[in-house]
This record gives sequence, structure tokens and C-alpha cells, in this order.
Amino acid sequence: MLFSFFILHSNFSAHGSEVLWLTNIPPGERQKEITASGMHKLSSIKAGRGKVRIVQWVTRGNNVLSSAYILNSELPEAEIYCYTPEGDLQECNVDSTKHFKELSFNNPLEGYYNLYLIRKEVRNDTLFILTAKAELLNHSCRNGHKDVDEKIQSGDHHEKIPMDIVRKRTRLENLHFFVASGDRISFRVSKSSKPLMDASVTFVTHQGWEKTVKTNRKGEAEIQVIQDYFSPWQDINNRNIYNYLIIADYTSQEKGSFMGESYKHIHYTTSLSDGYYPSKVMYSSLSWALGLFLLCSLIAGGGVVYYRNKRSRVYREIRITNN
Amino acid sequence: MDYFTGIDIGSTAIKIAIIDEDRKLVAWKVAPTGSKFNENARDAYNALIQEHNIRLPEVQHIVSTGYGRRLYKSADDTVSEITANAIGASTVSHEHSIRTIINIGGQDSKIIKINAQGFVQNFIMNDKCAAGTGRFLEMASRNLEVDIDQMGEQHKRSLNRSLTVNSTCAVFAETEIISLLADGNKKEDIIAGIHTSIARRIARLAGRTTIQDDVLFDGGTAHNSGLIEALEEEFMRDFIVPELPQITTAVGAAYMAMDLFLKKNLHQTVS
Amino acid sequence: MVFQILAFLLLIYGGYLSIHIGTSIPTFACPYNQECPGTCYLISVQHQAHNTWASLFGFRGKAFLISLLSFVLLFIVINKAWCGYVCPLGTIQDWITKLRNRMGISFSRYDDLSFKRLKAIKYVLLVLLLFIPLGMSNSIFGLPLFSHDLGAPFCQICPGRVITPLFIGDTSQLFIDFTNTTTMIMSSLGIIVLAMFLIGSFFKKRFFCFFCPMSALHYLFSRFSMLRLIKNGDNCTKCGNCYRVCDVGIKAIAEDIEHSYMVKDDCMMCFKCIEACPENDCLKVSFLTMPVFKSTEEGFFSRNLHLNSEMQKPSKTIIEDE
Amino acid sequence: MNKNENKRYERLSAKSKGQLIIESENVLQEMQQKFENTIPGMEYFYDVAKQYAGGQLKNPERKKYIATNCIQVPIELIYAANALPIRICSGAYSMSQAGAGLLPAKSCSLVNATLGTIYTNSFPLAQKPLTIITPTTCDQKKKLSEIPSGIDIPFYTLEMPPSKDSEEAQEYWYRSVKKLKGELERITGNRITRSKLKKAIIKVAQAQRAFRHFHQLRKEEAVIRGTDAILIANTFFYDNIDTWTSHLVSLNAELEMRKSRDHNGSESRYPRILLTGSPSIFPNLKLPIMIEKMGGSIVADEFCSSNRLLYDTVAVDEWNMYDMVPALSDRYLKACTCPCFTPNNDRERKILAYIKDFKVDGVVYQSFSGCQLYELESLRISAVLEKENVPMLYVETDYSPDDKGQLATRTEAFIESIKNNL
Repeated sequence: MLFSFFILHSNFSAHGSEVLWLTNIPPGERQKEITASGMHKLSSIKAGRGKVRIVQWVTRGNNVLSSAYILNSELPEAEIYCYTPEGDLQECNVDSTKHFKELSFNNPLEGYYNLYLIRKEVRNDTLFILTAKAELLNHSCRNGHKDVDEKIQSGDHHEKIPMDIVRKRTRLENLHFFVASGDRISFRVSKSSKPLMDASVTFVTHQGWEKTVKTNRKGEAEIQVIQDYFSPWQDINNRNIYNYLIIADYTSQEKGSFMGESYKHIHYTTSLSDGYYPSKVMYSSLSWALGLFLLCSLIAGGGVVYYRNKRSRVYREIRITNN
Repeated sequence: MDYFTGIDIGSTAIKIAIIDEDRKLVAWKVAPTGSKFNENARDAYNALIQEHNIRLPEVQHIVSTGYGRRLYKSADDTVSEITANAIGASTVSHEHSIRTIINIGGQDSKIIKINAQGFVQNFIMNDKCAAGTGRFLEMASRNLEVDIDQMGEQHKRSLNRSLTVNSTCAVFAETEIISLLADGNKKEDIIAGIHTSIARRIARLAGRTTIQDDVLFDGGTAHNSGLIEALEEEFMRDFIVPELPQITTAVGAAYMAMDLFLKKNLHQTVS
Repeated sequence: MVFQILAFLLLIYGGYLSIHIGTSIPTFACPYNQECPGTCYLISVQHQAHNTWASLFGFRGKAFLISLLSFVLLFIVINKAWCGYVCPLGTIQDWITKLRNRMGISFSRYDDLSFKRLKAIKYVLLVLLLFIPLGMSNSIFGLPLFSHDLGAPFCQICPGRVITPLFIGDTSQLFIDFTNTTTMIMSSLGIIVLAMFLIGSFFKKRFFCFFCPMSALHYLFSRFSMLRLIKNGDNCTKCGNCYRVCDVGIKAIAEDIEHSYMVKDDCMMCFKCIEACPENDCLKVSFLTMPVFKSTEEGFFSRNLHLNSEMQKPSKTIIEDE
Repeated sequence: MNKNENKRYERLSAKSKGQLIIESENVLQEMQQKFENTIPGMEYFYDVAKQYAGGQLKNPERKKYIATNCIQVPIELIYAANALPIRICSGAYSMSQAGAGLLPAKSCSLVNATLGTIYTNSFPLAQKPLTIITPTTCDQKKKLSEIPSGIDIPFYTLEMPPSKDSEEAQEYWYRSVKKLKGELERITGNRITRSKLKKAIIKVAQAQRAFRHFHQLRKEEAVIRGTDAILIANTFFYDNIDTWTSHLVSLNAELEMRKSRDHNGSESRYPRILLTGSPSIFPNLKLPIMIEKMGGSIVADEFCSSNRLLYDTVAVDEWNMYDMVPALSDRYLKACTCPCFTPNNDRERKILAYIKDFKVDGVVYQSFSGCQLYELESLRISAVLEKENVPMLYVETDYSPDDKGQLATRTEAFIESIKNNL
């Protein structure tokens, strides 16, 4: 189910800018060492004595299927921030011995860990700020389900992040939340902690279908997750987690200089990627359930009635045999 | 001297016993019951006290018992013959502790179980049937033309060759005796058979209860050594037979008379 | 009755009042119902059983023991009266019974042999619901690890999972899960059990309770409980009234005259038997040896036949006659 | 029947009826006069008993009636079918003599008397019953219907199981009762509906409640003589059930007052006797009267004609036919201590419980000659009582007055022995 194959990678999205994003899916060579941890099956590596570290990889490209993992050597000077659910900054390790760039951190707390990787670069008088974000929900039912609402909050506190994108939590969301095909999900884009209007938000599905919307005054954009992949009907398997990719773009007419190079515009690109499940309607059927229920009820009820009417024995017969 | 009288009016005989203050038997008498219980009892009683020079007022308390106890008008108290028999039995012998009494009287037979204090615990009586009673013996002695007192002697002569006589019905037994005689059987063997028949009947009556030693055998029939032998054989135990088996119940009644009198006097002096 | 409704309301709608009772409730307080104020111990124990042996005997074991202890503490107070008075599934079954009674359709009873055989099912379920989650983390008897789709296996077939959310208008549990074969089978089983539950409890009083693994789990601790159903066999005439009204059909209540502790594994402690007992002091409930409710002759006539004591007072005319 | 036979029959019938009246009046007189301190509330019951003997029971509504040959017939069903149940088990010596001619010599007096009643047409009501329901309790009763005697009243045999504990037996009995329901509907022409049956059950329950109260009242002190208590239960079938109940209720009230006033029907220092065994049915109160004459106080009885008649209750869970019929069937089976059931440990337990509750000093076990079931059970009971150290007097008797002398000796000796051991 994993696909670490490299296709001709277009480093630039439809609108022409480069996109970096964080993924949960390990490159082929790492697959064996990676285990899925917690309810949300985050990729993790063992860190001794039953502890694990969550791992993310960086990919480049605006298409889920065709993006390429970034080599450790390709991206030497990125800023990396890891925020705990409580909003504190914590260490995030970049393992330089690995072939691909690999970010890992501890997740002792319950709730969303936010991981950012930021790369800034001036090209053609434009400052490109590429931000790759991952919202990683850590939950195990053994730790209980208290204070759910606080735990699922996404802290909007990251001043260090030039342009942030956050998936808005829905009212019914809890620690078991998954995005599913068919869901309408909203994103809020903020720049320097302020809602950003008119940013374009592109939603890319696993299969590569994409749609771009603009944020409104509150910096929000809503997208419906479509399902564009169906498993063959005969293999009853609907538990495919696919990754979607969200890319927010914004160009502002700010001037300045970065690392000695002056620029006239700043182009912000922030990506956010997460898994999504097939929609519940694809695999849980109320009508089948009702049908089965009615059928069973009829059989059972009818059976009892039939038995009562036809019953001739009043009590259990005592069987006698020849031997 | 104070005297206390017990009168046992049975179906065949009236038994009278008089004791003095020291609980010593001073006089006793057995007289036939006849048809007029009351008069016969009174006459016998009067004759007895005259015989022993006891004046009527000296007799403080009279207790009547037995089948005709309620018909004896001059009794101060009445008590059932079972209770009286039990009390009488426990006074008869000091070296034995009587726990069971077998009483075969004129028209009924009883098995009485008593406790260590001499009180009745349980008793069994025959039903309305003369088989297994003294009446049956009487009838047999008439048919065999043997004096009833001689039946014990006759029994001994039989030397264990006793014949089988019906034990369920006295009337059938009578015809049986006649046919046994006609067949040329010896009288003593028939008598032994009759004794066994009675004993078996009593044993069957006792079947419901467990017999505890020591066993006392009394009643008029206890004079009959043959019957005693047959019973001992049937019960497979030795019986104690008092010297005067016929008057045990009357003696018991006399003892009760004394107790009742003392109790009443005690009440009076207290109040 | 009133208590039962209150308990039902609490356990179904308690969440609206932000009540939280705990995760070791000895009755079917179903967390699949979003507004449930607490959690049925069965789901906790199934989750806790989903652990490796190492962690069960280590740090996780403590959590397991704590929740077991709180379960036992809650349970010990009112014993199986949880079933008779608190359990929402029991209450639903009682309502269905009432409906059937209204409709004039007769109820069924098991014969002795079926009763003896069927009552074992709940123990089988109890063992399975511990065994399967254990088998998800540990290889038992060399079997491969069980699929995680068997998590909380009893909940998947428990009718409470489907029914209790319906009371807050949530039909989301009424589904067949076609995710994969395991989920499909389990969810279909759940629906079949639900149908059996409704149909069964229509024809048989407290149908489901007879198979309930919670009931089996209860019975393990029942002897130590404070609330006890006591029978004085000397006063019993074996009239069978108690058996007649017993919803689960425990014959021992009528026929056992030797033992005094009468809470059997199927007993719901609904105390209908006490109401139906016409002998003074034959059956009673005691809480820490204090009698709470006793069978009385007078009570029998007033409760069961609704004869009020007025009828037993001499009417004036008769007294004047004499 | 030819003419002579007919004449003979009429003579027998008239003679038996006449004797029954005399016999009953004698017994009632004995009860009312020989004992002082009668209770005013008893008058009604004496009257009803008198009416019964005279064959003049009240039936103002002119209801059809059904004769029951044993208390094991579910009377609630009969009431629900708009008919009256009247128990015809008889305690009359005259009737037993009339019946004895038709039955083998060793038959029990009760059966003789019952057959005599039917044969001489001496029913307590003027008309004949629709049918005679005979449960298969004891062998003699169940064969009554097959005695060739020219009786033209149909018998209905209510099948009872020979045991009561097994599931099969209970099912069998439920079926019997269900069948009886259909049969009653057919015989009376009235449907037994849910509400009618409910009413009947409640009606009987009211009587039971009063009767149980009466029973409880006797526990502490002997507030009423045992003979009176037996008579009260005996009259249950002989009047409108509501009237009977209300009279018992007022008697209870009276007894309650007497209890507080410490007026005892028979004084409590007398040995307290429990009567059990073959039932004493009015006018055969020979043994109970004898016991009380001899100074015993009958504090309780375990007779089917008396205590057991109304003691066991009906508990209905759902007031529908499907539950009511089995529930009332249970009343007649499960707690029943009739010796026709094997095993019958419940009888021992009941007797022991009564001994405890009523502080009984001694048990008198009455057994009619020929009543094998009670004779056989006496062995067990006496063994149990011996173990418990309770004295028991086993009395084998019948309806004839000729063993009164013997009875007197036995009961007196028994009571004396209890007194001595007290």
C-alpha cells in the first residue's frame, strides 16, 4: 500500500511555486523499522523501553502520488519547530545519518502535536517562504477521554510561523477523529497570527484531483473531501488511509532583504497533509443494517409464533435408545 | 392413718389397691366386673376396707381408672389407665428402670413407653378387636375346656410343638381351634399356638415403635406363664413380671390419689 | 419502577447534564451513547485486556486493578440490583414486557434442561470478551494475534451499543460495517443480536439478561455484597409464587429451602419474588444485615391482588346483626 | 330399577337424610352446649352448618352448581363460569352407611359417605349438581365414578399428577386445568373470560386473606376452639363466598378484641394440640370434640378440609388468561401437602413449622381406616416427630360412634402424658 516510487517530479504546483510537505509515509528503505503507534497510526521508531518517537519525512511536490522525498543533503538550512499540545516548543531531532530527511520527536502528551519545517529562499526578487506543517494527533484510549475539547485544540500561537494553516475543528470532533471522504473540512489561514484573506487554498487528493478556493475575510476556506478512489467491490476492504495535501499560497507586496538578497514580493506557501479515510457511507450501511434487523426479527418472531402454534410437546421428550 | 385408694374398673375385673401414707400396699382385691360397674365396685371396695379394718373417712382420696372409671360415682378423680399403669409400673420394682410396659387386659392390649420419671411418652393400643387380648384367652379356655389358670402349665407340656392359630380374628380362631381339636391335636399344642398367636399380635402392634429395656409385662394375662414365654420368644427379650401383675394399674391409681391429695392440701395450706 | 426510570434517564441522558460517574459502572451505561454519563465496566475491561502480558503485570496492571476495584466497590453496595433497577437495557426489556402484557400475548419459559444449558452462555461470553482482547496483544496458545477489528468484541455484538444511542436520536450505531470481513461479520452479528434482543425480550421476560456477561461477572463478587436476598426455608411452603413472578425464571427461589443466600447468577434482584411471597418473613432483602424489605402476608394481598385493607374490616351491617 | 328397588331406594334416601339432620344437630349441640364461653360470631357458621345438613343452602341467584369431590378442584374457574362450587366430601355417618353398601368393605368412611351423598341424592342444595368433578387424588375417590350405582349425574375426572415436584408433573397439571376450563365452559354454557376469572381469583383471595388472618390469630393464644375453627373452614362452600368472608372478617375482629381482653376460647394452659391426617368434615367432628373434651386445646390443624382449604395463595404476574390459569393451578399443586403426592416432604416441613409457630405440645394424627395414604404417611410423620421429640397420637378411626370409649381413653391418656411432661 505504500508507494515510494518516484515519478517525474514536478517541483512546482499548478500555480508555479515549489511545495514542501511532511508525510507520515516512510520511504521504502525505512519501512521495516517503522511501526504505527497510537490510534492514529503515526509512524514511529522505537526509542528504548517501550517509548517511541514520531517520525515524519519531507517531500517535495504538489501531488501526493508523485512527490519525492527530500534527501538529507538537499535541505540543510530549514527551520524546524515542534509544538506540544500545550503550545510549548519542544526539541525535534533531524537524523543526519539517514539518507532521507527525517524528523522525529517524542510525544508524551495527548492531543495535537504541530510540526513545522520552514525554508526561506530568495529567487527572482521574490522571497519564497515554504512551510510544511503536520498536525499529529496523539491518542490512546487507555489514557482516558478527559478534557477532550482542550486536547483537540490547535494552538494558533505560532508567531514563528510566517503563514500558518489550521484545520478547523468541528463541533463533534473528539480524540478519535479522522477526516473521511465526503467531509467538509475548513481551514483557516493566518499570517502573523492574523486571519489572512484572499489566500488561495488548494486541496489535492491522493489521486491528484485538486481544487483551489480563496479564503474569506476570516481567513477561512472550506473544502469538501471527495472520494476519487474505490476499491474493487469484491474485496471488502475499506480501511485505506490516503493522504490529502492542502497548499495555501499567498503573495504579498512586501519588500525587504533576506540573507543579503533583496526582494520585492514575498510568496508564502504553506502545506498541510493528513490522512483521510473512505467515507463512512462507503462502508457502514444503515439500510443493510435495517434490512438485516428486519429479516432477523421476522425470522425470530415468526419462529416463535410458529413454534407456539405448532407445538405439540409440552415438555422436553425423554429419548430412549436401543442400546 | 391416711389411706389412698386406686380402683381400676376393667372390662373383666375390678382391681382395687389401697396404700398407706408410707406408700405401702396395705390391701388389694380383684373382683369380677359383671354388668353393674358401679355397684360391684362399691361392694368390692366396702368388703375390702372392712376386711382390713380401715374406716371410710380414713381413705383420703380415691382415684378411679380403667374402662369404667367415669361410671364409678364415689371417685374423687379419674385418670386414664395408661397413665395409671405407667405410674404403677414404675413403683413395682426398684432394681429395674422400666421403659416399656406391655399390658394385656381383658379387652385391650397396650404398649406404653415411659420415660425415666415414669411419665408416659408414647403408647399404642389395639383396635376394636379382641384378637390379642385376654378375652381371646378366655374364649379359648372355654373351647378347650381347660381352666384358664392351667393354661400356663399346659403350655409347658407342649415342648415347642405349637400349632399355628389365626392371629387376625378371634372369631375365626375359635372355629380353627375346634377343627384342630377334631383333627386330634393335643390340647397343649393348641394352647401354645394360641399363646404364640397373641404374642405375634402384640408384636405386630409394637411394630410401629421401638421397644426399650426394661420391659414390664402386666395385666391379668401376666399370670399365664405360657403367654409370657410366647411373648419373650416373639420379642426376643426378657420381661419383668411383677408379683401382682393384675393390680399394677390400681396401685398406680392409688399412688396418683396420694399425689393429688398432697397437691391439693398443699394448695389449701398455702392459700 | 420510578427509580428504574430515573436510572434510565440518568444513564441515557446524563451527559447533557455533564454528569460523569466513572468508567467502572457495573451496568450497561453505554459510552457509544454520546450523552452517557459513565462507562460500562465491560468496555473498560475489554480495553484493559487488550494489553501484552508484560504490561498487564506491570504498570497497566495497576490501572486494571484500580478499575476492577472501583467496579467491585460500586457493585458491592447494591449487588445485582444494578440489573433490576439501573441497567437501561433491563429497563427497555421491562417496557417491552409491559407492551406484550398489554397485547395479551403470553410469555415463554425455558424448561429446566434448557435453562441449565443456556445459562452457561453468559460465562462463555465473559471468557471470550476477556480472551479476545488479550489475544489481540498476546499470542494465546500459539494462535496468531487477533485482528484489531475485534477490539471490544462484546460491545460489537451488544444490543446496548445500538439501542442506547437511539434514545438520543443517534442512529449512527445502526450499521453494518463493510470495512473488511471481520467488521462486517461483527457488525452483522451485532444487528442479529439486536433483533434477537427485541424479539426475545418480547416473548421472554428479561431475555437478554440471561445471557449477559455482566451478570456473570457480577456473580463472581455477589457473595460479598452488602445487599442480600435472604430466604428462610423454614417458612417456605414451596407454593411457587416467587418462581411464577420471577422474570428470569429461577426455580431455586421456590424449591431451595436449605440455602439462605438466594442471589443466583441469573438473579436481577428485582425483588418481585418478595412481593409475591405470602409467608411472613420468608424472603427478605437485607442491607448489611438490616432488613430492608420483607415478605408479609398482608403485603402479599395488597400488592399482588390489590386488596386494600378496607375490604378486610367488618362491614357495619354485620356487626349490627349480631 | 324396578318398583321395589325404587321404593327401597327412596326409603334409604329419606332415612339417610333424616339421620344426617339428627347427627348434625347433635354435633352442633355438643359444640355449642358442652363448652362454655362460645363466641357470638360463631352463630352464623353454626347456622350455615345446620342449613347444610338440612339440604337447604341458600342460592338466591339460582346459580347452577358444580359438585367438587375434593378441595383440589380449582374453584376460581367454577366461579368464573358463573357457577357455584360445592364440595360434597361428606363427614356424615349416615351417608357412609348408605354408601358402604356400594363399595368394598375396607373403603374409607369419607369415600363411603361421599358416595352415599351422591347415591341418596342428599346434596346440600335442592337441585342436583351439573357435574361432579373428582380429582384423581386418592385411589378410592378416583374410582367413585366407576361404581355401578345408577347415579345419573355425570362425573368429570380431573387428572392430577402423582407427584408435584417434577416439571412434567407441573405441566401435566397445567394441561389438566386448562382442559377443565374448556370443560366447565361447555358444561355451564358460560365463557370464562379474563375479567371474570380475575374477579373470581380476587374473590377467593379475599376469603383467603380473612382465613389467613384467622390462622395468624390462633398462633399466639388459643383464641378460638379448634372444633369451631374446623367448622368455619367446613362452611366455606356452603354459603355465598362474600357473605362467608365478611362474617369471618367480623369474627376475626371479635377474636382480636378477645385476644386483647385475654378471653380465651379454650384456655391456654391446656396442652396445645395439632391435628393432622384424614380430614374431619362436618358432622364428623368426633375426634376434635373428644380432644377438647379431654382437655386438649386444638390450636392448629393440617386438614385439607380446614387449614389447607384456603391457605395457599395465587400470585399472578400478568393478569391475562395465559398466566392466571397456571397461577391458580399452582395454588392447587405446588404447596399442597396431600399424601397423594410422592415425595411429600413438604407435609413434614409444614407440620414441623406449625409445631414451632403454634407452640404445639402434641400431635394427633387421625387416619380413617381404609385411608391408605394417610396411614402410610403416618409412619414417616411419626418418625420425624419422634426425632423432634414431639409426642404423637396415632388414631385409626372411622365415622361410626362405637369407638368413642376407646378414643376417650387414648386421647385422655395422651393429654395426661403431655400434661405430665409439660
